[in-house]
Amino acid sequence: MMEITLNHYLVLSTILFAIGLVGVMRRKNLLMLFFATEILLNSVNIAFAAISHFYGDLTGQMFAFFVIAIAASEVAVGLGLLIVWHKRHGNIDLDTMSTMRG
Amino acid sequence: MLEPINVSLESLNLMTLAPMLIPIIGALLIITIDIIKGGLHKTLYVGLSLLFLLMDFGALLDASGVFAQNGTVMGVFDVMMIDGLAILSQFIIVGASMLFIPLALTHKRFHEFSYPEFFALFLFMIAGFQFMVATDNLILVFVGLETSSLALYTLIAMHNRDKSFEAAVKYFTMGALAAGFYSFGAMIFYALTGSVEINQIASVLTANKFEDMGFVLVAVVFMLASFGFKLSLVPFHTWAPDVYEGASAAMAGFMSIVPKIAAFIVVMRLFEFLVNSGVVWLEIVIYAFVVVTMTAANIWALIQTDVKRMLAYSSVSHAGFVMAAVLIGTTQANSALFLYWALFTFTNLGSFSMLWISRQKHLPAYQSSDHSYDKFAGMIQTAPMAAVIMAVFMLSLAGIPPFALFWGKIYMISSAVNADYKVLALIMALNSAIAGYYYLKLIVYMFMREPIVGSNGHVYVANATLSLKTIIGFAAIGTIFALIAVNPLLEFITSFVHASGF
Amino acid sequence: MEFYLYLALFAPLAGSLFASLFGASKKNLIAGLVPSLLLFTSFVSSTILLVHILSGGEAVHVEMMTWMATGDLYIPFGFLVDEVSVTMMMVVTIVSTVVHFYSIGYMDHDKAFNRFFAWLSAFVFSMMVLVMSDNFAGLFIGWEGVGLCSWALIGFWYHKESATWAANEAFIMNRIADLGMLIGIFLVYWNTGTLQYNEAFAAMPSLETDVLVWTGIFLFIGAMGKSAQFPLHTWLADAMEGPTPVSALIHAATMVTAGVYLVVRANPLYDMIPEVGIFIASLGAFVALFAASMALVNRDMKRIIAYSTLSQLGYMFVAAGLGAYWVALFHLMAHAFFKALLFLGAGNVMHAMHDELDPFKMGGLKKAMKWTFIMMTLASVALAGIFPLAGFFSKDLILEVAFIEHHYVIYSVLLFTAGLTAFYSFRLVALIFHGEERYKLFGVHPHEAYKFMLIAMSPLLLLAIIAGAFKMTYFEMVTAVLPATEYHVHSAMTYWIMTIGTQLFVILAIAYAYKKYANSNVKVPDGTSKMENRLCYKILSNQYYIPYFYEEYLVKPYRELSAVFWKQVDLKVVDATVDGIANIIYTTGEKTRGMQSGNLSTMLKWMVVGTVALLTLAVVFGLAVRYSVEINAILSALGVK
Amino acid sequence: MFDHILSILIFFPALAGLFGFVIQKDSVRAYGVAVAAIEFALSLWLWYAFDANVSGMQFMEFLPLVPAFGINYILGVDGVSLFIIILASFFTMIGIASLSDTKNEKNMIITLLFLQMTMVGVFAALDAIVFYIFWELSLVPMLYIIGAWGGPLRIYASVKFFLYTFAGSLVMLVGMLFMAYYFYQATGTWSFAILDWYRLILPETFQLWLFVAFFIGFAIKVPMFPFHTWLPYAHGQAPTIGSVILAAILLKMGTYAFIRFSLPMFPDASVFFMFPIAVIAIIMIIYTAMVAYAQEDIKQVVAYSSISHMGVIILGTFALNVEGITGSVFLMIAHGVVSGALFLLVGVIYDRRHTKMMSEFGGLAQVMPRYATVFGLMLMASVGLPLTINFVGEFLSLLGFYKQSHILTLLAGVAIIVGAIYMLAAYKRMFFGNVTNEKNKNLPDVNTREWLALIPLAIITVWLGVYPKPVLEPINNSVESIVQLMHEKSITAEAKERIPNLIKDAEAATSAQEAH
Repeated sequence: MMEITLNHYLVLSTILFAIGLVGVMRRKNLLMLFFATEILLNSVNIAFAAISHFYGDLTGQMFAFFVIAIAASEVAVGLGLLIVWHKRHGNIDLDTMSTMRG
Repeated sequence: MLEPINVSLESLNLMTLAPMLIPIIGALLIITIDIIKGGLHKTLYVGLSLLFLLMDFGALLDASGVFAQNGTVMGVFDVMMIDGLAILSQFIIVGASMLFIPLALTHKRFHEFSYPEFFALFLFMIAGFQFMVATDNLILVFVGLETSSLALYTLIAMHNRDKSFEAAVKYFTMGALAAGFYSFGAMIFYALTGSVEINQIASVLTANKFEDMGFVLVAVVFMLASFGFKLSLVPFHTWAPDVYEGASAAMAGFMSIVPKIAAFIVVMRLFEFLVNSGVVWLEIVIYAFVVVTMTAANIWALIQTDVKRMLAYSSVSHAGFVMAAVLIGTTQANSALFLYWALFTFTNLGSFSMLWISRQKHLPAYQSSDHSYDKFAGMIQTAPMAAVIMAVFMLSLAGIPPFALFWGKIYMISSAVNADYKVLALIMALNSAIAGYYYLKLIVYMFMREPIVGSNGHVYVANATLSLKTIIGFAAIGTIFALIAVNPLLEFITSFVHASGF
Repeated sequence: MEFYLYLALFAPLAGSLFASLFGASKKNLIAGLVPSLLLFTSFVSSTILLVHILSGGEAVHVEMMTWMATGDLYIPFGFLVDEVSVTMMMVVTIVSTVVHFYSIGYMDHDKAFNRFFAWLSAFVFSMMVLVMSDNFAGLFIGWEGVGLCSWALIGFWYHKESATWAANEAFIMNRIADLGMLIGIFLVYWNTGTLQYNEAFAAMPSLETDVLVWTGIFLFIGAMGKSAQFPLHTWLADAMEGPTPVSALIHAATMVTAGVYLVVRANPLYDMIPEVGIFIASLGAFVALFAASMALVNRDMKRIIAYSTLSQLGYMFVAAGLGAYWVALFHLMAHAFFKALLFLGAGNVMHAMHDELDPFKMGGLKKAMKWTFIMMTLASVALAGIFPLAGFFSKDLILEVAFIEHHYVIYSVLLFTAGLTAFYSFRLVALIFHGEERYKLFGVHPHEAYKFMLIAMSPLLLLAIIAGAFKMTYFEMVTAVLPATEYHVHSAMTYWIMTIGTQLFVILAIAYAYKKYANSNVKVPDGTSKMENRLCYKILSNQYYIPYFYEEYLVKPYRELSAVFWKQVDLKVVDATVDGIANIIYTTGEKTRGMQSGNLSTMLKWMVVGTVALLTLAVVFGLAVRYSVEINAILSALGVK
Repeated sequence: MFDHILSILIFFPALAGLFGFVIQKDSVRAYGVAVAAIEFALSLWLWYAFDANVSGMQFMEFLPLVPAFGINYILGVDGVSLFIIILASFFTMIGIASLSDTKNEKNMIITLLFLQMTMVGVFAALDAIVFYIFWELSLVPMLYIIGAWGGPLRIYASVKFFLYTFAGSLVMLVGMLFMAYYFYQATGTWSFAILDWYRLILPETFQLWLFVAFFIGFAIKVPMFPFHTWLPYAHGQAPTIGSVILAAILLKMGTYAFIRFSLPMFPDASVFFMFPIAVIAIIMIIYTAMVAYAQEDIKQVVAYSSISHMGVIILGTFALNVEGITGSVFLMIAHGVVSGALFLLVGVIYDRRHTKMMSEFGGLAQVMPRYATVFGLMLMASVGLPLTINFVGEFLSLLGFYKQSHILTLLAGVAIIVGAIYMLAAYKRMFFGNVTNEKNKNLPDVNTREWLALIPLAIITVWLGVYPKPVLEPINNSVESIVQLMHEKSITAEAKERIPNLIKDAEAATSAQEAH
């Protein structure tokens, strides 16, 4: 069986990041968009953990913890905004948010 | 088994945390007061915020004294780094905040200021920015960045208009993406060097002579994208006009100054060593960013019909202009950045405040937006004093001497000249000429058009109270008599920047 | 003597200023009298100076004050009364005094009487500056000053389109020549370091011939304009739109001879460059013939006299060009007297005929205007050069000069022109004073001019008759400064044949003119007669189509080109480029503002696109760096490096 | 007190302008006239106290502004700037005195006083940045004057004026910064002081680039072809007072700056660019004169004539010898007086008829003889008739340039022809002929207020034409020192040859005299 090396983790992380990016670009639903950004951050977490292990250094894991914490608070704020928007407009469609332009 | 942690309090150097802790304590205090007794008047919170900011400023003065004596101070496991850049930028951050906070004391009632949370969040945000600039550690930068950003999204949304929510959502979403980019970029740096501290990253990279140039560049790209968003560099600027328009004018003015200076510091720390160690690619890319951001934003500002949106684009353009300092990377350029931004603070905050005091609750029929150009037609006849002050701000933004920004401009262009960026210097100069047009447009409206029938001067100062007027007067004096302040400011800044090794 | 110099110079200015005080008010006799009297004072002063010079006194040279001084340049207001300038002063003051007094009568009914005298005296002042200055710059002051006054006086009746047009034409054409003059002055300055006549001329012998030739040419271009030499001659005939006294003073006696004066004054220069002299003489001869030919068929009394003036100026230039400066000056003086007389006589006729100018519409006026008739006839005789009147001595002398200097072509041309001169002069006299009284058809009742006008003219009459007698006195005086070449035909035989032959030729021409025009068959031409339809008549009466040519090929193109420059070039190219740059910037903004669609999705896409673009660049660059060795190898294999 | 006469001259009107805000609307004109008169008196005192025999700077003042960056407040005048300062205060005075009734008179007068500050400042500044400050600042009041009191296209005209000049001067600013940088490299200290810069000898390539940078700024201000198109709009739309000041003073900033900066700082580049610039000057002279001839609006005629005359000034400046430069400085003053007067005269008729189209007039000499006379005098001065002020300058300028090139001077000399053409044509259209337009039948002639402005101008026109010495002498002395400096600084052989060495000449002259 093939050994799982750091590169595998990094590739996985990159793929997840790419998925997240595509999601960010494609999703018209605000909630789905938030999910996509979460994927972005978590892909980075995987990589951090792996690299941290690779170096035998805790910094990466610390970073990952902080990312998790920040992702959580981001979701809090994001959902708050989402709820207000939904209350006011009855939808969470991105295309409705374009009163300001030019 | 892990070794027992044995750290002396001395070596922690907790004093380095003081400037950040003060606003945090203030925020907590405000929340506590609100919990104990709700419904208190906003003046209390304004007063408290101002007080804590003042204390913060005092702490900074103290820190600057220490720095002037001992040079850079590290603290808290060497995570905190109080060097000249940190101190100078914190001065700007805290100073601009002190100018901003009294703007809450408007004549008209606005939703957000009735919440004590507004002030608490504001102070948290300031602390976040302060962390961002006072560290070398990418983790702490990230934490500071997100703390401040999340608070800022909320503050924008608290303005409680449809446009504000739209702005907040846009800002937030793009901010989340930018956070993703940031962390990804940091991850690559970590992967390459095994460290998240910029100076260590630098030394490792220099030691191996940029072996993995491709990966370094990828990391740089993600960092660029992330800070490009924060600094509103084209094409990552798209949020800026919309968010400025959605936010209250005062908040927009604040946003054009404080978050950007914080981001600039990080960019300076992160990119300048790369540019200086001969990463030609980065030099070219930043060059392109500078030119495109300045020019494109100017061009878009030309066609705006709303003053606030115009000022938004103009802020983008100014950011591009200042970005040149990162490219040039000399001590003079870095000093120019601070000088420019300090002077910009007065001018830009002043001009946004002028919009703020003319904010109406309800739009009259002839006006297409809150601050459309038409609104200011013939202002010289109905509100001459306000018109003159506004004109001074506009002239300053356009770089007409002897007003504030002129000095920043010549010092910046001069630094380009001295570093042999001849073409860049010319582009910077000519962009000022393009910019002249849209600033002039407002002056034309104010001074040369007839007022719209039925409007009297009151509309321009409808929102004004003594404290707002004071702030504007302060900004105006700063703008007009900048000449006097330039020399001490320049000497102070240059010595600090030089001592920080930039 | 300095006092008299200043008096002679500034009395006219005082007169002018005095008259201009009344400039905008109603006619006031005093505004005419005072300048006239002041001019008389000037005349007396000039006479005193003349006597002083004649009696062997030194030339009077004063330096009033500095005008311009910078660098090495030093130009004072300096005045010099020597033999040459005193001659000119005499001519100017005599003629102008006469004209002033005459004008009191002539302009009697004109509303702008006061203005007229202001300008007329101003003219005299400018002319005095011109002739008395001791340096080229002072000369130029006078030069332009007379131009200005000429402009104002030609356009005196400014409500007439033709008058103002002629005034502008005169001014502009003179300006063209003045440019030449200015360049000439520059040449003098940069090569001799000074503009003072004596110093400059003293320095000239050491200069290269090239420089001298150019200086001579450019100064002469200046002279050509003022003296209306071909091709700058058209303004003189058109200048006849001005009041007749103006024509007499400016366009016959004084201003137009300034060119001759300049050449005479610059005689040390022209002596060194005989090739230019020959050109001047040839041009002079050509103009003499050319102008006379146009006078043959012209139907405008004043224009005929103007062409005659032009022709005589040609004679003067022949003399000056051939080095006979004193002869030129002598003819200048004599010509001034009889030509002014002729003009003033014409003025009387015009008054009598209510400004009718066509001699064909007159005829038989000798009864009504006996004195005028006598004066004009005598003036014409003098002009024709018949012994013993002034013209004989001065004009025949020029013929002799040409002969003696072996310029036989010039001599023949001048001789032929002398015949033409006699013919057209007496054609005019005959048409006006003899034959049927054709004016009756037009219901005019002619009358003689005021007596004092006739009296005012009388000095000129006298001088026209006797001026020749002073030839030798004059020669002795003026050759103190001018080359003293006496012109004597070597054999007495040739001399007598020439003289008598010339006289006979001229008399024949007069007789022919009388025969043709003094009879009762003369009709007012109506454009149908055979003669009028001849090609040569048409060419002559249209002045060789030169004014037409100027109008069509210079004036119109200039006007059109100006319009093109403004509307097409300035507005549509230069300005449009500037606005275009602004517009490009602006439209770029308009076109690209779509980027800011306001849609969050698009915004996010921009961010991602930006990042991906940067990534691509980074990867390309990274690969390039990593494989730089290989890439270089491939490139060198491909022969790129 | 008079140690600081220049500072007083600069800031007195501005301070007075600030106080002017509190003055009641109807009385503000008297206040303005009084302030301007005091200022004029002060400037005359400056002339009186000025030592004409000293060629260097006088009344120097020094105050550090941003010493860290070498920017200092340095003032001083020499013969070149002295008279333009006097002219500026003079025109402000008669401008305010003869101001016809305008709306918002108070704003106008205060703006004029501020404008005066900037004008005096530009000509008194001896520090490049201080110069630049006033140079840019002068745009603002002018922008307001044109934009607020102008004709129908006023906004377009004023914005165009502002942006065009602004763009040009920014390039100039970059040039200044480069210059300061080179100075820093050479000496190790920052300095923007013009007199310091004079001491710096630059390699030729640097000179060329810097010359171009400065040139763009100056050329737009002058304005030189092809950067001139803002001027007809500005003049066409500006109110009378705006045009007067613009033509009389503001345009002179450009030509003055050539003499103050370009020539002494870049002597070799000046020689290098002499012929191209002369060609441009000739285009200005002939081409704009032709365009002027095609105009239908009398004010545009005068506006284009300004450009044409500026061409002669430029030509004289680039003669690079004492005669030419002295002539061009004198012509600046002369053109200021004459074109200022012509614009005032156009204003006179505009006030009466509210049109400037020449086709509307004709035969005005009959109804307004006095007006026609003054106009005629100024016209003749503009055409450059001897014994008027313009001639002295024009003559010396052309004379000077003749030393450098014969054929180009011949072409430039066409100025005296084409100038006559458009001016006489315009005069003919307006004043000659019969009164055909009913509206012109009863026009009142020049009134007292207008005389007040016109008579002094007429007197100056003739006085300085006949006796230019009091002005010419100080100019000459200063110009001689500039030329000598240029000669000594120049490095190329061509420049050494083109720019005369006055000292050697003087020695040669004295030895020649002794030989006699």
